[in-house]
Amino acid sequence: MAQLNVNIDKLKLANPVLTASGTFGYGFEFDDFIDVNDLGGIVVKATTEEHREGNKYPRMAETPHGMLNAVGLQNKGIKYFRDEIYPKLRKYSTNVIANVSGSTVESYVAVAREMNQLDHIPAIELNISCPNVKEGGMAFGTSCASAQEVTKAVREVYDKTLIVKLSPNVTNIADIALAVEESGADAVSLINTLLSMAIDIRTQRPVLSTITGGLSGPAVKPVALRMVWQVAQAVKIPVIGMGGITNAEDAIEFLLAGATAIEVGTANFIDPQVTVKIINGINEYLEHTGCQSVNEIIGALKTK
Amino acid sequence: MAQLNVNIDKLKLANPVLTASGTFGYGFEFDDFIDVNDLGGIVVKATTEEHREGNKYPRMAETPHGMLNAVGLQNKGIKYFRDEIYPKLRKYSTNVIANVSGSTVESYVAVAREMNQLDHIPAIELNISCPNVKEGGMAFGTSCASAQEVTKAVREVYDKTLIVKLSPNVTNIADIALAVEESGADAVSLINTLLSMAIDIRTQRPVLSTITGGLSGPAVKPVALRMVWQVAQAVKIPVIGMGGITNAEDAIEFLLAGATAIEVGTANFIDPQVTVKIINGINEYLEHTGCQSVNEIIGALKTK
Amino acid sequence: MHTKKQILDLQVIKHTSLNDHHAVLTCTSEKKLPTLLAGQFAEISAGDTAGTFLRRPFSIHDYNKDENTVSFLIQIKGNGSAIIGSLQPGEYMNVILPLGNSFSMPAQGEKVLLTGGGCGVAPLLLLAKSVIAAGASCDILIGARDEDNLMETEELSELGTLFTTTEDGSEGIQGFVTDHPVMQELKENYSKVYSCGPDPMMKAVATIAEASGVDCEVSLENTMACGIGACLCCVTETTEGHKCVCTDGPVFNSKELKWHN
Amino acid sequence: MHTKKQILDLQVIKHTSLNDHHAVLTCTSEKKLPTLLAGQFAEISAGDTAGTFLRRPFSIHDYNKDENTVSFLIQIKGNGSAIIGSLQPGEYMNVILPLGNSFSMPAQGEKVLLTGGGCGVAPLLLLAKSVIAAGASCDILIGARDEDNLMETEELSELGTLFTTTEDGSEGIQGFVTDHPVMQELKENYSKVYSCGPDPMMKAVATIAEASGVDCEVSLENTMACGIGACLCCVTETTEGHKCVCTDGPVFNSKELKWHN
Ligand SMILES: Cc1cc2nc3c(=O)[nH]c(=O)nc-3n(C[C@H](O)[C@H](O)[C@H](O)COP(=O)(O)OP(=O)(O)OC[C@H]3O[C@@H](n4cnc5c(N)ncnc54)[C@H](O)[C@@H]3O)c2cc1C
Ligand SMILES: Cc1cc2nc3c(=O)[nH]c(=O)nc-3n(C[C@H](O)[C@H](O)[C@H](O)COP(=O)(O)OP(=O)(O)OC[C@H]3O[C@@H](n4cnc5c(N)ncnc54)[C@H](O)[C@@H]3O)c2cc1C
Ligand SMILES: Cc1cc2nc3c(=O)[nH]c(=O)nc-3n(C[C@H](O)[C@H](O)[C@H](O)COP(=O)(O)O)c2cc1C
Ligand SMILES: Cc1cc2nc3c(=O)[nH]c(=O)nc-3n(C[C@H](O)[C@H](O)[C@H](O)COP(=O)(O)O)c2cc1C
Ligand code: FES
Ligand code: FES
Repeated sequence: MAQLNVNIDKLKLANPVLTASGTFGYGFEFDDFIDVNDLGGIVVKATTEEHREGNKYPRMAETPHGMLNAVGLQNKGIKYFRDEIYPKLRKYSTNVIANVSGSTVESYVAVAREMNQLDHIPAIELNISCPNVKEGGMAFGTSCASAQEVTKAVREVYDKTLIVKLSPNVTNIADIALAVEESGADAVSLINTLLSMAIDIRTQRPVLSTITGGLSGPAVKPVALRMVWQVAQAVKIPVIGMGGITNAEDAIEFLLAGATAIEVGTANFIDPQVTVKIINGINEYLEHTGCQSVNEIIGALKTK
Repeated sequence: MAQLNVNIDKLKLANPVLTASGTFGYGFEFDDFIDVNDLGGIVVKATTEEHREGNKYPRMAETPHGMLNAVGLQNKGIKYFRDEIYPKLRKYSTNVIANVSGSTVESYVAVAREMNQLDHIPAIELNISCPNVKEGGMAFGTSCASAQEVTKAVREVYDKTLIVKLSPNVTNIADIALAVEESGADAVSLINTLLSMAIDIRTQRPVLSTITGGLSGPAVKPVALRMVWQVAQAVKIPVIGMGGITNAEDAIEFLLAGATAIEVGTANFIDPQVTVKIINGINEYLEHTGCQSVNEIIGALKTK
Repeated sequence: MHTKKQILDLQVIKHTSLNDHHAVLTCTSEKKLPTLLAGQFAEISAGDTAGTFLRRPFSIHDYNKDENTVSFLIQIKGNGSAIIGSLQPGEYMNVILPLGNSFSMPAQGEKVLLTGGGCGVAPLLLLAKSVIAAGASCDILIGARDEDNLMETEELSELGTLFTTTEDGSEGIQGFVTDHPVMQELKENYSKVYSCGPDPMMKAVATIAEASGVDCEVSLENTMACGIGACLCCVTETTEGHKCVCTDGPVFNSKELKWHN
Repeated sequence: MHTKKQILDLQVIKHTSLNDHHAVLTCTSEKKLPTLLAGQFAEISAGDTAGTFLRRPFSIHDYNKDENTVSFLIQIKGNGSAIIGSLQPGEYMNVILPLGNSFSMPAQGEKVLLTGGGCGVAPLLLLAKSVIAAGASCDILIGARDEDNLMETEELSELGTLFTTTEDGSEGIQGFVTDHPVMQELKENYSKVYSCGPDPMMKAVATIAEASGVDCEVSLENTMACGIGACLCCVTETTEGHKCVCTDGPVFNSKELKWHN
C-alpha cells in the first residue's frame, strides 16, 4: 500500500479523492454503496444564505459523454443546514467540506461566518462559478476584480481552510487563480461546469427550463485538465482538480498535471462506488510505478 | 423538396451545410465519397502568408466523444495556394471559402489581399482563433481590441464576404462578436476548438507534442450551441455555427439557435459522406414540420 | 424500514416481445434480490455507448421473491431503451435497486382502481399483486392508442376485472381512460385510484378522482441523472416546494402536486 | 492509377484467434472489393462506443480477388481493437478502403527480404504473395517476444524461407530480428528489404540495410483521425518536411525519413 495522504493547507486528507459539490448530496445518499469515511473527504451540496427552490424542471439533459444541469443551488439555507443537516454530518470521520454559494458578497460572507462556527467543517469551498443562477454566482468567478472582492471579504470572517472554486467560462483562468491566491485563498478547485445548451428539435425548445445550463462529465475532461495544468503552473497554493473524472486513469492525469487532490462529480451517478475504485486504482498505479507516495506523481508531468 | 438556400451577406448558398476548415482538406480528399458541389460550400484548410510545417507529431488524441488536434496550421503559404491549389479548386462550382490565418496583423492582411484577387474565392474566413500556434492565432480572438484591429485591417484590403471565426476560449464571446461586427465583418463563424489537454499516464507525458491542443467533436456541441445562441442574440450579421455537428438533428439545433449556416468538422473523419446526409436530413425535417424554407427555422427557438 | 440499495448484475432469463416497441425482460440475480415494492424502480445501465452514459430509470414490473426474479417492461424510445430492451436471455444488465418510494397499500377488504396508459401499465402488475396480497381487491383500467399497445392484458385480467379503452376503438371503449364509464362512479366503487401513464392522462384521472373525493396516487416520470437523491435534477413542484421524483416519489398523492401544464 | 476509395460494410466470415491478443478476421463484401495492394490499409469503425468514435487503421493482411475477401490481423490494444478484434462470423464492420500507398514491387527474378516484428507481420502476407505474383521471390524474417507471438508462420513459410527470432529464445534465434544472421549478408542475397513493426525495430533494420547499400521500405504507424489526407494529424518528418502517413505513406523509403528518437 502506497502512501495516499496529501495536505491542502491545514487540511489533512487520507487520500486525494473528494466528491464534487452537488453530485454527492450530503453523503448520506451513498451510505448504502460505500463507506464514505474511506474517501479523502466530501464536498456537500451548495449552501446559500436563504432557502432556494432552485430552477424549474427540466433540469437535466444528456449530451455526448456529458450532462447538462440547471439545478440552481436548490437548498434550504444556512440556518437549516446548521440546525438540521450539520448534526447528522457529524457522524462522518472524514473531512466534510461545505460548498458556499451566494448572489452578493454579503450573502457569501453570511454563510461563511456561520460555517466558521461549525467544528466539524474544516474547510469551505467558495463557489464563485455556478452558471445556473441569474444573479451573482458565475459572475463573481469571471473577473479578477469580483473574484478578489468576494474572496477577501470571506477571508476576513473565515479562519479555516478556504478553497475557492473557479469557473472555466473565462479567457484566462490562471489570472483568476492568481487573483484569489493574492486575496487569501488557501487553495483553488476547478473546474465548475461549462456554460452550455441543448435543444429539443421536436418541440423547438431548449431542453432545460433555464435555456442554458452547466456541462459536466467525461466530455469536459480535456478542457478541465488543461485548466488545472495552467493554474498549477501559475499559483503556489494547492490545486484541486475536477471535471469528467470517471476512473483512476483520469484521476492520475489530473494529479500529474499538478492537482494535489481531485473531486469526482458526474461519475457518481453512473457508479456510486466509483470513488472507492479510484482510490484503489491510484494505489495500484503507485505500486506499479514504484512510488512510495502519491506526492511523487503530483505535478510530475514530463514536458521536456 | 423544401427550399434550402440561405444567404450569408452577398454569398448565396444552395443549402446551409459547409465544411469546417482543417477537416475537409481542399475538398479533393472527399471527391471519392461525395459530389462536393452538393454542399452549400467548403471552407478549405488554413492558408498563412508563409509556408508552415506545423507542429511536431503526435498531433492527435481521442477523448470521450471528442478529439484533440495540434496540427498548427501546416500549409504551403499563400503563393503556393494561389499558383498550385487555387487553379485546381476552380473545378468546383460550389462556394470555395478560404480560411485565412496569421500571426501578425500584417500577415493576415497579406493573405487577405491575395485572396481578394482570386475570382473563384467569394469569401474568406478569418481565423483569429487557432489555439495551436504559439504567436498570434488565438490571441487575436480573445480580446475585443485585437479582434477589432485585425478585422479592420483585413476589411480595408478585402472587398468580398468577410467571415470572422471566433474563439470559444473567452469569457464573453458575444462581446467579441459585436466588436468584429463593428469592425466590418459580414458574418461570424464559431466555434473554433476549445483549448484542451490529454496525458498519457504510462509515459507521464502529454499526448500531444504541443502539450495543449484544440478539442472538437460531439463533446463540444453543448458549449458551441450555447455560444452560437448568445452570439445570434447579440449581432445583426449572419452567424455560421459549428462544433460537434454529426447529424441532421445537431445541425437543426444550431439553425434553431440562430445560425444561418453550419459547418461540419470532425464528423467528416468518421463518415466522409456525412455532409450530404445532413443536407438530406434537414430537408426531411423541413418537409416533416411543414416548412417551405430553411429560413423558417433559423433562429426559431421558442424560449417562452 | 429502509431497504439497502444494491448495485447488481442481473441476468436476463426471458425476453418477451409485446409488440414492435415494447418488451418484458425477466431477470434473475446470483445474489438474493432485496425486497421490491410496487411503484419502486431501478436505474439500469445501457453500457457506455453513444449518448447513453447515464443510467435509465425503469419501474419494477414484477417481482417474485421465491424465484428471485424481477421483470421490467421496456418501451423502446431512444438509444438507451433500445439497448436495454433488446437484451437477450443469458445477457447481463447492471442495475441499482430498489429506488424510490412505493404505492401505499389499501386496507384489508378495500377495493381500488388501477389506471394505466400506454407503458404506464409497467408498475401496475406488481401493484395489483400487492393489493391482493394485502387482502384488498382491484379493478384495472388501461388505455392505449390501439389494441396492439394494450399490454399485459392477460396477466392483469387474472388479478381483477380488466377494463380497456383505445383511442381508435380497436378494443374496448373508444377514447381515453377517462372516457370509460368506471371513471364516472369512483366514489361508489373504490376507496382509492392509482394512476401511471402520460402526464395529461394522470392529470385527467386525478382531476376526476379529486372531484369525486377519492384519493389518487400517481407515479411520475422525470429526467434523472442519479436516481438516488444526489443530483436534484428530477424535481417536481409540490405544495411543499420542489421534491425529488426519485426519492420523495415516484409515487405522489395527486393533491401534493402542482401539475405543470 | 487511382483506385476509388469506398465505404463498405464488410461481413466477417471467419475469425481465427492466433493467441490471446491477436486474431485474423476474414471478411467479404456484397459489392465487389476494389483492388487492394500490399501495404495499403483500411479505416475500420469500432462503432460509437466509449472512446472509440474515430475509426481505427489496420493494414490489409490478405486479399483474394477471386473470392472477394479481405482479411485483417488485429492486435488487441485498447477499446477499439478489442471491439473490432472480437467480431464474429456473420457480424459486420464498416470500413473505408483502400487507403495509403503500397510497397513497391521488385522486378522479375529479384529476391527480397521481408522483415516483421510482432503484429508488424500484418502486411507481410499479402506482400509476399504480391512479390511472388510479380515474378520475384522472398525470404521472410519475423521476430517476436516469444514463440506465442510469432504469427502466421505456416502461411508465410509457404511463400518463402521463413527465419524467426524471439527475445526469449523460445523459437528460432534468440534476440531481435537484427540479430539474425541473414541481416549480416543483405547485399549478397537481396535486392531490397521491407520492414514493418515497432519503430525501433524498423529503424535498426533500415540502418543495417542502408549501411549495406540495400534499399529499405518501411511501413509506419501514426495516430490518425481521418486516414484520407484531410486532417494532417498523421505527419512524419521526412527530408521534404512533414508528410502524411495516411496518404504519402504508410510505406516510405527509409532514406526519406528523419526518424524521431
Ligand atoms: C421513475 C421512472 C420509471 C419509469 N419506468 C418505465 C418503465 O417501466 N417502462 C418504460 O418503458 N419506461 C419507463 N420510464 C421512462 C424511461 O426511463 C425512458 O423512456 C428512458 O429513460 C428513455 O431512454 P432512451 O435512452 O431510450 O431515450 P432518450 O434517447 O434518452 O430520450 C428519448 C425521449 O425520452 C425522454 N426521456 C429520456 N430520459 C427520460 C427519463 N429519465 N424520464 C422520462 N423521459 C425521459 C427524452 O426527453 C426524449 O424525449 C420511467 C421513467 C421514470 C422516471
Ligand atoms: C497504417 C496503419 C496500419 C496499422 N495496421 C495494423 C494492423 O494491421 N494490425 C494491428 O493490430 N494494428 C495495426 N495498426 C495499429 C492500430 O491502428 C492500433 O493498434 C489501434 O488503432 C489501437 O486502437 P485501440 O482503440 O485498440 O487502442 P487505443 O485505446 O486507442 O490506444 C491504445 C494504444 O495504441 C495507441 N494508438 C491508438 N491509435 C493508434 C493509431 N492510429 N496508430 C498507432 N497507435 C495508436 C495509443 O496511443 C495507445 O497507446 C496500424 C496503424 C496504422 C497507422
Ligand atoms: C447535478 C450537478 C449539480 C451541481 N451542483 C453544484 C453546486 O451546488 N456547487 C458547485 O460548486 N458545483 C456544483 N456542480 C459542479 C460539480 O461540482 C463539478 O464542478 C462539475 O460537475 C465538474 O465535475 P464532473 O465532470 O466530475 O461532474 C454540480 C454539478 C452537477 C452535475
Ligand atoms: C484536425 C483539425 C484541424 C483544424 N484546422 C483548422 C484550421 O486550419 N483553421 C480553422 O479555422 N479551424 C480549424 N479547425 C477547427 C474546425 O474548423 C472547427 O472549428 C472545430 O473542429 C469545431 O467543429 P467540429 O467539432 O465539427 O470539428 C480544425 C479542426 C480539426 C479537428
Ligand atoms: S435523479 Fe438525482 S436527485 Fe433524483
Ligand atoms: S489521418 Fe488525417 S491526414 Fe492522415
